[in-house]
Amino acid sequence: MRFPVRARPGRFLLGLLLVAGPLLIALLGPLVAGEPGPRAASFTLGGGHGAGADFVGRDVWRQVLLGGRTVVLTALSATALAYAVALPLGLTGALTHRRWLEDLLMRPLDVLLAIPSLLLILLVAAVFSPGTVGLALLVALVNIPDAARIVRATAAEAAARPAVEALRMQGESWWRMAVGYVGRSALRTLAADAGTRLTGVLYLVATAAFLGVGVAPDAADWAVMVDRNRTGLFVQPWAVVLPAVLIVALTMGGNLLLDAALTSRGRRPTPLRPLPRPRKEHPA
Amino acid sequence: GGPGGAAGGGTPRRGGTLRAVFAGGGASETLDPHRTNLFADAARAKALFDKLADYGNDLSAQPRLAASWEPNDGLDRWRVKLRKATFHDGRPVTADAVLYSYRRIADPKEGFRAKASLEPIDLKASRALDSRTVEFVLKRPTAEFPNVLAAFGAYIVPEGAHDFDRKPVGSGPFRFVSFRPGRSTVVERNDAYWDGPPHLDRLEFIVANEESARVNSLLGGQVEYAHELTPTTARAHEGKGQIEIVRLRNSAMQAFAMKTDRAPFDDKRVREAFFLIADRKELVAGALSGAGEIGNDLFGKGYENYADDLPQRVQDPDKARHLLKKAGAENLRVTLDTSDVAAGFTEAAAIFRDQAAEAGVRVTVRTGSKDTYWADTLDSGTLASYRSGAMPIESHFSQRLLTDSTTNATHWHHKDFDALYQQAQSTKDDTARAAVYGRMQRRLYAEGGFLVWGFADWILGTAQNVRGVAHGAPANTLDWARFDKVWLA
Amino acid sequence: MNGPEFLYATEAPVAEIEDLRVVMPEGARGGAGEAPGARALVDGVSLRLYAGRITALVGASGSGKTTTAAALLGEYPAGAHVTGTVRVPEGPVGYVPQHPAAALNPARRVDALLRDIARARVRDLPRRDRRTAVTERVLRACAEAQLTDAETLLRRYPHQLSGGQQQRVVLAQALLTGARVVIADEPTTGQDALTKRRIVDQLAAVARQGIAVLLLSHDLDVVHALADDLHIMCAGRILEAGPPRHVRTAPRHPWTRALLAPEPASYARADPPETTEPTDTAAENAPAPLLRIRSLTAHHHRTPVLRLPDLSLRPGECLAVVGRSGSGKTTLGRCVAGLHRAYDGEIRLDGETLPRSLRARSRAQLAAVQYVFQDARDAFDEHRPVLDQVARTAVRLRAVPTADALAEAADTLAALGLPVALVRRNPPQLSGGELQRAALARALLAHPRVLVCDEITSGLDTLTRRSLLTHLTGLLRTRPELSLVLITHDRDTAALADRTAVLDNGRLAEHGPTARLLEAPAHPTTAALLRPPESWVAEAPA
Amino acid sequence: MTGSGTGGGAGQAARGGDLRAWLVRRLLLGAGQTVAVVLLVFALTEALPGDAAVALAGDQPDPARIAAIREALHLDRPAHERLVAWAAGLLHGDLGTSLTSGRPVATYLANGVGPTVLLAALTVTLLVPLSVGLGVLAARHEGRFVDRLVSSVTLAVYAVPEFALGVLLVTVFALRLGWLPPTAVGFGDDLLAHPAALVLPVLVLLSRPVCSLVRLVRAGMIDALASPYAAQARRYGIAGARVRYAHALPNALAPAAQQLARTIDWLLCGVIVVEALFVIPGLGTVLINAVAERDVPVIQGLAVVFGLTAVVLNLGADLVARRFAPRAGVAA
Ligand SMILES: Nc1ncnc2c1ncn2[C@@H]1O[C@H](COP(=O)(O)OP(=O)(O)OP(=O)(O)O)[C@@H](O)[C@H]1O
Ligand SMILES: Nc1ncnc2c1ncn2[C@@H]1O[C@H](COP(=O)(O)OP(=O)(O)OP(=O)(O)O)[C@@H](O)[C@H]1O
Ligand SMILES: [Mg+2]
Ligand SMILES: [Mg+2]
Repeated sequence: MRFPVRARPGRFLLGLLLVAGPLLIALLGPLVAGEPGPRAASFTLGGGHGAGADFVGRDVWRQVLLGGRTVVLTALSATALAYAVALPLGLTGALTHRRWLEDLLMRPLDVLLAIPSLLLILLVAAVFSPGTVGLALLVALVNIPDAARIVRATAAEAAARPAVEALRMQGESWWRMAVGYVGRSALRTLAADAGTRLTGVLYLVATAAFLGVGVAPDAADWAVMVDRNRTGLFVQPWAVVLPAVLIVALTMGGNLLLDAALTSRGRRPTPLRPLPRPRKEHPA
Repeated sequence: GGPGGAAGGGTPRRGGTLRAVFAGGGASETLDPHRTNLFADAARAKALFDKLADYGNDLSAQPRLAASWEPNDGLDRWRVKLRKATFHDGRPVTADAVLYSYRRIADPKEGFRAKASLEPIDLKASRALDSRTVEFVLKRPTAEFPNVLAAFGAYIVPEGAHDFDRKPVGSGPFRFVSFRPGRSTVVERNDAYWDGPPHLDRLEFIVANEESARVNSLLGGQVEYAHELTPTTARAHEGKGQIEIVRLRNSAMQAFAMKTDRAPFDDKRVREAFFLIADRKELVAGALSGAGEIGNDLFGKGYENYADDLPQRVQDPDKARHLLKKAGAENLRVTLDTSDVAAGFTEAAAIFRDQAAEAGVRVTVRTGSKDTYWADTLDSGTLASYRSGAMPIESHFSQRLLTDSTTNATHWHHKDFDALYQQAQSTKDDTARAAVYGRMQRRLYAEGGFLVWGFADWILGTAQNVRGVAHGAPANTLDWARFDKVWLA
Repeated sequence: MNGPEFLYATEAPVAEIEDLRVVMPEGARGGAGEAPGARALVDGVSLRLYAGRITALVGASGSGKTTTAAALLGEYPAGAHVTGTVRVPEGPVGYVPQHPAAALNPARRVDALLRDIARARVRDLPRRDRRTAVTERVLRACAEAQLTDAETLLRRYPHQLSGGQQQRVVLAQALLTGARVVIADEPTTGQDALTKRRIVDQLAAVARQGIAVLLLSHDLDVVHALADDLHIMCAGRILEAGPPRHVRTAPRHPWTRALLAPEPASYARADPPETTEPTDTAAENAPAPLLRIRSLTAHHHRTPVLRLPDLSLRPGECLAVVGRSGSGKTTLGRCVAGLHRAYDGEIRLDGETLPRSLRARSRAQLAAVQYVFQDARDAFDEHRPVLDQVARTAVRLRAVPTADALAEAADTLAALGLPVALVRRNPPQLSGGELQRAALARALLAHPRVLVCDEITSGLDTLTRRSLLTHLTGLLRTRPELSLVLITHDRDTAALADRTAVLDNGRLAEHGPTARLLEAPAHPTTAALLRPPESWVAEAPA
Repeated sequence: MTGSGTGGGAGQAARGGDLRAWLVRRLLLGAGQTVAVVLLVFALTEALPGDAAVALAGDQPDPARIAAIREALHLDRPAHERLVAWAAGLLHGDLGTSLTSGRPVATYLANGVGPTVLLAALTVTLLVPLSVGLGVLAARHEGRFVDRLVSSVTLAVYAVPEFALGVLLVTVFALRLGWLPPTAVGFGDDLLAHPAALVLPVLVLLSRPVCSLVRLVRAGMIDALASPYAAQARRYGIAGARVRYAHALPNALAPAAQQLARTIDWLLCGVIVVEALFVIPGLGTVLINAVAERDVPVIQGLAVVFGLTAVVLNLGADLVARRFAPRAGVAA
């Protein structure tokens, strides 16, 4: 038998705490960062730099303050974009009964899947040399096939339920059916996927920056910082640890918040008095 | 010359296997010494093969397989006597082998790297005078012909050799044992080596492109020698007693190359302004993590014929501003091409961008593909990150600064400069020639296209028990990666 | 058949519920946003189950039967405040849920759970014998649950079974457990008369093995045949309890009397349209049929499950489709509704071929042909209020503005006995019978011309059923364009129809005016299905 | 299905029932996809600035030399001619020869595939039980400490890039504690004989997929465990583990299977960081080098391998999805 669980007001607390720091820094950091000071030697500690100097001798703390916005914005928009395309594709795939339509939508995506995303970015970036927006598009593009497949697989079961038949019977619009019901049923899984995908996207952006795409390789961007300062990990750990911790906190916090929001609360009864769980008695 | 200062003293001990890990290479690497391209290739080639000459620590040519060389008075005919040496299969190293090797390198159907260096030689006319004497006929007087013999990749292979995958035969200090492309190459001591057999029994080259992998395998005792470490790693481990850090000074020139025939750098005042923009100390500290020396806009610090009498340039933004104003280039915007092709490039570009801002110049850093970077810098753009490994100053001139140089990245086309170069090549007297080089360098110092801001150390790590590693030899010189002199304590 | 009275007094109950109160607090989540106040779903219910006795819980739809029974399983509605005590014996409690579809795992074949249950019971056998023992037990339980052709059915996925088959699978699960208490929530809905009778026998046999059975049922015949104790529930309270004879003959409460009153002979409409024998010639003279099914062969995979030579529905007519469970009634309804595409033949509406898939149907066509799902719970979106879902039909198919649609929906639902406060909730918070009526309302809002109702009265108590059927017949009168197809197992419901089609094993066994079929069935199946209930109650083993 | 059917009926039967027809169809499409992958990769590589000659010339981009190399490698021929020649060779089972080394592409693949497959196989063997187990565990304790712990730890590990994690693990377990070798240097091809060298790489490889899989399994399991069918199984006293794994899990598997397919694909094609970090020369390294060297035949060979792998894996994942959503095929 299940135990009763009291509604936990603190359910969101951990997630909120984790997310608040990085988000505040990301949003307000650029406002308080101030002017750059003189450069120090790369990867040095102290010297007026609270968190030391980074790989080109800039103040790490200042870079951290500056580096949240791009991370949050690029990664968020790329993920959102990926889902904005993947969702209709995957849901159409799940809801259609036309094999050719499903194949038409999904099989070309499989072709993209077969090319390692980094290679794809590398190649496409080298050919078109996109900017920040282009990069977000590119990263989104790389994520679409993947997300679409997950949407399709998750939605398939819900799409075949009698509830959908009933909606069809009512002449319900495709969107209501797909998003309102099927998507709603798959929400938890999709949220889980989107939550982790966001982190993947973050580092894909950083790697792309390293390959010379989109963000400048010395940009103030947490993920780029982690990547570029890693050579100094043992001499000047802060340049890696600070941004990495912020990213970890952001990812963890965001996902825990999502979890909390989707917790199937109230599935269990709330007792006034001790819950009359059936007393189990051994046969005499 | 022998190893320039072995780490630790004591008498060499014979025996043992040394594992050396290098960057570069991959599944495509070959043991064909003429295809040598990367440091890893060069180190392997050096273990298996010999050149006629090689560079000393100051980049002067030192005889190797050549016992001696003698030019004629016109400096266009050189008689090279070979020393008595044998290939690993027992065949002697002959004049014919030398000619075969050079002709192979010069084969127009192949694109061997040393072909450009051998260009002065008229190989059709050159011939073997006897089995151990070659007479090289040159297309023009070349006083520095020994530099040609020491050129990167100009290895001597047995006559007829063309397949180096299976069992390459050379005359080098080690014999071939096994080769797995992209993984490891094993060689063993050649007891018959003409320069005295190596101390080591065996030597294994391992490829690891990731620097941290190289350091970790060294720290973990999986290799005894790790090539190409970063300054940061060096700082982390220097003097900690775990591993030995070896810094090979003056190994790589770090520069920005300005196209002297394109606006805005076609105005020498702009070039000078840029010379004055650079805060070299900050660049070395920031981009090289302090592992290097500042440069003075000239190639070859510490090398033979280097003009070290010129005053060190220091940053002077005001003067730079002034010069730019005079040149009508206020509010200048330039694009700086860089790429992750060499350590410190992107870092230096970012730092220089900020320094330029102080003088009112807006520099935009553009990061290009590292695979094609060098070819791109040759023709495109106006300002680019640049680097060069060690080579004699004369070679630097001939390869990069003459009108017909093949890799003239600064587009430095000056007939009078070419003439000076020819004059030096026709000057037999060393001091007189040095004076000509001095004039050439002064010219470059004043208005050249290379903003040479530093010279990076080449950093190696070795295990504590490795002895005999040269400390003073810039990368690519004779004593660099010279494992026949290395021994394990 | 009632147990000896002394048992009642001396033996300790196997399971009991004492003073159970299940209260939905004001504004509980999912409850109506504007819930008027705390509402007791179950209010002070006490119940004792004795070994070997069948305790029946009878009451209006929505009176709290399922909620009470679920308490024995330790399950309560989400967010409810619960007080009281519940005592059950150690070990599993057998449970036949009201909606079998939801209790069957869509991703596993139906035998998966059955075998797992059986496996727990053969632990003491030597390892090599277990497999066969498990198979044997599963097959026996299926046979007991009247699941014929078990070998093939067990290898299917739940969605490949008919409604009645699903229910029997769930019953088989309960029979397998060896539980000392079995709760059967409407175990016979969706079963034809023949099957129902056998299930009743089986439940009686189960009780004879010393198992305490709690029977929740609307089917008074079943209750009469089985109950040792009868509890009448109304609005969350037990109105009265006692031996069924007493309750039946001397009900203390007028409501009980109404509930238990014998059914009127038939709901036959006051003005039945003249019906002619559907001979081929007659059909041509008759007014053009509204719906015409011609040489229909419907398949599941490659197996044909339904063959109909010709069947038509005239405007304003009410056609009953009866047949044994699994005979293809639902398949027929789904073909008409455009939910089942795999058929050969033709379905014409007004002489025009209806597209096979409802995706290809126009709004007018969708509105014209509506289908009420057999399993109402499965066919609702559990995340949206019932009222909204019902109203959408009018919005989408008749382009009624949302506000009007909501009002119309509320009216229709109220007419079916569902107050607004109730239908503002999400489907999981409605009882089975309530949902069934909501499903009907949803279809009605399309103002259909052909309304296929698949077992819409199975979950309703006599009173509610009566009023619902009255409402339907009323509709037939007030909406001349409406014609009904009533798929049913219920003789009384079928009696309402002008004509009846009898399906037997996927074929049309008999077809004709209901009155004739009731009086003089030609086909043995017809006779078996439509025989008046008294006759089989008498036959039931005492 | 009988022939009389108007399209709809026939389609339904084929889709719902005929697994073999579906497989054949998908395999045929898969062949097409592989061709598309190869063409796409070829087009992209061709569009890359520079070619093998430029790459070979490296920091000595003497134009004459580049021209000579180009001619020697037949790079002066038009792209489509080279592609056709390569494809013609492929029909005879010849994957071509490397531009850079002149060695057959097949040897590249053969040499790279061993370590890669070994790593991938080991990782997957551990990954599946681990992530399913953790996901189920988290779902079981949804919202409680265990769930938070599992979720937080996997997420935290996920948010640390492989590189940093690898360096960290090496530092702690190899360099500080000395329990494990820091890299696979010196263990030759037979890595399996040196399991210690595989521990850290496999750990790093596991770190990210575990999280994404755990999250998906958890999400699906929460819904599945709360479902009436899981409750029904529980009621009947089926052991908790069996309810979770045999009855609830199948309903949570479809998205996880997709993710797993992606993971395997990633393991087979792109574990570049781990290969570099631990000096395990697998396919990822071959790929990166080949791209850097513009060694088109090698890239093409790899594209064939990737394309086929992806097709097979996607097919597998779709099979799982089909299997565990059996109703999906029959929608009207
Ligand atoms: N989860 C819930 N939240 C709120 N109200 C509920 C919930 N479940 C049931 N109810 C309400 O409690 C009442 C009793 O429901 P229950 O399912 O016990 O009825 P029932 O007697 O089984 O009816 P039926 O015969 O129709 O199945 C109904 O009015 C129903 O709307
Ligand atoms: N998807 C399917 N695949 C295979 N067989 C099926 C499928 N769906 C239903 N069947 C079979 O088709 C037959 C007819 O099913 P149908 O649902 O029409 O029966 P029914 O008359 O409505 O029965 P009930 O009264 O039990 O609801 C049954 O024997 C059933 O097992
Ligand atoms: Mg009920
Ligand atoms: Mg049915």
